[in-house]
Amino acid sequence: MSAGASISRLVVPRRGQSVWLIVLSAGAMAFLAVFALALAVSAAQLAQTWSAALSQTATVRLSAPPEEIDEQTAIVLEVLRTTPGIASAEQIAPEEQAELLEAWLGPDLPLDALPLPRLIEVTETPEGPDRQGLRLRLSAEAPGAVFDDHTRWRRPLAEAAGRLRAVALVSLVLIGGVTSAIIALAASAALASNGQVIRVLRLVGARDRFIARAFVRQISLRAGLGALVGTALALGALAAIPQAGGDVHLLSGFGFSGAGWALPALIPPLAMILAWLASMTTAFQVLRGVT
Amino acid sequence: MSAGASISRLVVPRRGQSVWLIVLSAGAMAFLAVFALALAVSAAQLAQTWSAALSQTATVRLSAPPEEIDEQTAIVLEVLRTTPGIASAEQIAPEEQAELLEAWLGPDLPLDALPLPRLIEVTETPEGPDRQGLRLRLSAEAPGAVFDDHTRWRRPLAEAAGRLRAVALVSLVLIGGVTSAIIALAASAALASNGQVIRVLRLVGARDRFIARAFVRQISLRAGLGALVGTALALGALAAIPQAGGDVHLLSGFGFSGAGWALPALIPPLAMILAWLASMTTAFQVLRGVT
Amino acid sequence: MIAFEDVSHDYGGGRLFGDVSIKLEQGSFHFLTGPSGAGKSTFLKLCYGELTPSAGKVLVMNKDLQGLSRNDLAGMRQRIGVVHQDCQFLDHLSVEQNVALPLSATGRSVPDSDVADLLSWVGLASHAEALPPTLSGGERQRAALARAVISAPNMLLADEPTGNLDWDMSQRLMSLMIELNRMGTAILIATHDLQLIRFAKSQINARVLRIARRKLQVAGADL
Amino acid sequence: MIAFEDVSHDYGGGRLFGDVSIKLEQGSFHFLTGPSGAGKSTFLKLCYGELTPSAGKVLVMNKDLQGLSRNDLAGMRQRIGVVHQDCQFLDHLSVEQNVALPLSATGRSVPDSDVADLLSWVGLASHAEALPPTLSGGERQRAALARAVISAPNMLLADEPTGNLDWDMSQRLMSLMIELNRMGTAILIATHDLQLIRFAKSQINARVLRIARRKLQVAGADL
Ligand SMILES: Nc1ncnc2c1ncn2[C@@H]1O[C@H](COP(=O)(O)OP(=O)(O)OP(=O)(O)O)[C@@H](O)[C@H]1O
Ligand SMILES: Nc1ncnc2c1ncn2[C@@H]1O[C@H](COP(=O)(O)OP(=O)(O)OP(=O)(O)O)[C@@H](O)[C@H]1O
Ligand SMILES: [Mg+2]
Ligand SMILES: [Mg+2]
Repeated sequence: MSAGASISRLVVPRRGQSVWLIVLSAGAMAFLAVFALALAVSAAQLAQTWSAALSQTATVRLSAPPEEIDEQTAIVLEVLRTTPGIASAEQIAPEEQAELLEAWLGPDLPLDALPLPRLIEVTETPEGPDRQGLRLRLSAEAPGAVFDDHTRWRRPLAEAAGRLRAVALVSLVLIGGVTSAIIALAASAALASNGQVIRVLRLVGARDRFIARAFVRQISLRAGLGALVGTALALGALAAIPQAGGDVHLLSGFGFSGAGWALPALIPPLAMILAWLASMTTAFQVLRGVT
Repeated sequence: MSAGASISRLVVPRRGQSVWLIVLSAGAMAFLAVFALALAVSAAQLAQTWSAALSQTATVRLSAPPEEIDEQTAIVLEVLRTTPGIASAEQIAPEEQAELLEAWLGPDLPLDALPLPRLIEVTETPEGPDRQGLRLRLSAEAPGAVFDDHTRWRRPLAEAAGRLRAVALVSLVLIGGVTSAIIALAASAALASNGQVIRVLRLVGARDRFIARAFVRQISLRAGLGALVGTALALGALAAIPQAGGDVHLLSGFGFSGAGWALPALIPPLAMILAWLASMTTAFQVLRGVT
Repeated sequence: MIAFEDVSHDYGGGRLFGDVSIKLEQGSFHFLTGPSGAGKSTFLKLCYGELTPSAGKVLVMNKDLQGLSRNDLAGMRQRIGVVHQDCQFLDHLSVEQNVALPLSATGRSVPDSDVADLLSWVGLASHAEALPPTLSGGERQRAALARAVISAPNMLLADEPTGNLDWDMSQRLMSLMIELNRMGTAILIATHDLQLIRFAKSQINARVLRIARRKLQVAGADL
Repeated sequence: MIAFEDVSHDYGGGRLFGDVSIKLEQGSFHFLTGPSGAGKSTFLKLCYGELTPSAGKVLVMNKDLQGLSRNDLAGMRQRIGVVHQDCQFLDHLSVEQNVALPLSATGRSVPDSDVADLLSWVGLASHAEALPPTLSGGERQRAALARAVISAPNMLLADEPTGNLDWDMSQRLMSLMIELNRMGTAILIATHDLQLIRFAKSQINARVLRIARRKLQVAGADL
């Protein structure tokens, strides 16, 4: 048995361009896969950042005569507190509000003297509230309250991030498919160009399983090796891309972060499994064709 | 001569997996190249949109005692007009300003009675002004004027778009390099697995040029064919991706638009040229090795 | 050993031979002759299942070849030694490893001394480490014969095993095959070398089959 | 035609033959014999430049082969017909197209009638459309000979051209080569078939070279 295993490693020629073709294409595909993966991960992260920054906050603006404002504020806060989908609601302190307005009004305006509307910052839960219902309740209970959920800012950003992630995922699937196809084809090229090896092995009474195993082992090892090198190179290239500084919060840096770096480690074993499946299928198909 | 040309088409076997390998890998690479190209084009467009929306506008806010405000406004406008890098400067009409403030202050505020600062909208030329110098001049001539160029919004967006474009371009270069390598390797596999063809042709006195031409012609035609099919499929896939609606302006749709669709038409001829160079080099290298 | 029952064969074109019924018994010695292109190699390929006949049945060790699975066919081939007309080897393995292949590729152990003995008998002792592409035409044939007999098969099928060999070496190989036959191996040799047939007949009881005019005939003592 | 000047050859290992000086004149007819592995094929490969000698010079048509560029070597080969011991073809072209290859692959025109005549002379008229892998061993040799002579070469080098052929067909091919020789083609045939040599010597003035004990000897009338 051990002699059989060792000879099965021997019977397939080690050299041959088609073998290098497998290493190279697996490596190239792994390289591209790492980039696509990084794009997908970054896009997902981006979408999350944008959601967190924009989608889960809203503002309620309340204008009312000065004598009613405190009462109405309490009513609005109560309404918000009892609305499912709202995590918290807090009145923005007058100083903070003044700061926000300074950009438009300048520091000299006597804000204290003005009948400024109250601003209430609302944090939504991930599911979010029933916005239409909330608006109706607010207009019934506090006619001066206006609910603003930043929709016009949020939608395009979320859509863009989603589209980017979709493109990256489609690319990943494509790369996987193309890799399998190339490896299957390279396997069948390797087998076809070794027609003499197969004929000789058949002649001396070797079983199909033995012949297939020898080829499949070699092809999937090469594919795994290629993918390993390709992944390593891609990770090196990614690490070399300068990351954005700390003050950038709207678009995070391209690449992996933290535990995300472990994700591409899946690529080489995955490539090996793909190669194993592709070459196994091809090998038995070719073997059935040769007499 | 015509017999020679036709026979050179004959001498290389039509079938063989390594030939399909060339078609498939050229096709796959073209497919990915189209996507990377689309990403690059979209990123460039994105960067431009964002630049146009954000980077070329700025605001000057002017606070001054009511009796000086008209005079100072004139001074500021004069300063801006004489600053190189500023395309235009216009005072925002009070009604417009009121609209902007409504979001924060509500509609009930007696804006007319307030000593609101003046807002001047500035449009920069593509080169932009010397911001530091402009700030100094403004503080000297109109101490109540503040120049706000939206830097903190603009920088991260521009950086993100730039990074996206860089990734896409790197991917394009990578795909080109990998394609050439795969085609060169496939060419040398095709030549190596046709050792008998080369030996026979040598034996009957065929010249190296004749042998190389036969192989090179076949390989580059296959690569061109593969790239053509891959490009067509990729364009089909791109066209099938639903585009963003008209109201999205911050992030434009992914893919090509208008004349941009002509860009990927360059891929198949480019692939053929790459294949021609790669297979030519490889062919003569292999031929020098075979006796 | 091998029995043909009403076997005909053609390659889609004209018929090569028809209605062949013959039994090659255990321990028998047969020559197969006939003009070039008559179908000698085809006959041999039918014997070990590389080809299936257009009509009729081929039984090897009492089993119909057509009913055999790929695995059973492989098992059967382990008991038949074959020398192809175009001797093919694994070009990246040494002559020694190629000769040992019928044992090593089927998980059987390879006694080094057997391989060395056999190689020196066929005059290839000094080429044990050589790669097949560096062998001369005659050396390939000798290596192919060594490979065919290393596993002590029940039957040896040899297609023109001496086509590229000088007379001395041909005699030497023939002696080896006669020796194997005496030890019980059934032997079938396709050849056009009448001198070789005469040499064998002088030493052993061999029958001559001849393919001519689309028929398989058993030749008399007229050679 | 071909001249060897003090030629020795070895493949890195032991020397095959040394100090060979011989001239094969235009219109001459030579046989080359010797035991298997003596170096007959090697000698032929030296003649048409597939190998370069370890020492000494090989002149073909008064040109030193070692000084020739790849292009000149190709041009020279167009005037030498070669039958390899292992006949290789372009497996995807028909026998007819393979036979015509020496002309078509060098831009010369191919008279269809010549190809057909030649094929029917070597008994392959019915296989003109066949693909080489479907040919029998002897049919391959005949196709290879046809390919070697289609371009009316100045010199024909044939390595065991009748190894897989029956005696009738061998005689027929030998007659073809004798005919070519009478028309001026120099011929060198490596063979171990003494009967064939005798047959040729009965019809034409042929000399026999023999490689033995690392030397090239010119055999006398002792065959
Ligand atoms: N795969 C095939 N397809 C079609 N025809 C074939 C095939 N194999 C062989 N033939 C034809 O069948 C005939 C017999 O071939 P075979 O190889 O059996 O002859 P043979 O008796 O061994 O001849 P030789 O002595 O020349 O080796 C030949 O004419 C050959 O062209
Ligand atoms: N490329 C090579 N490398 C190393 N040794 C070689 C090479 N080619 C041939 N030989 C050795 O050189 C010797 C002579 O080979 P060659 O083919 O010339 O013999 P030959 O006289 O034609 O024999 P045969 O009659 O068997 O064809 C053989 O022992 C062979 O093993
Ligand atoms: Mg045969
Ligand atoms: Mg030889």
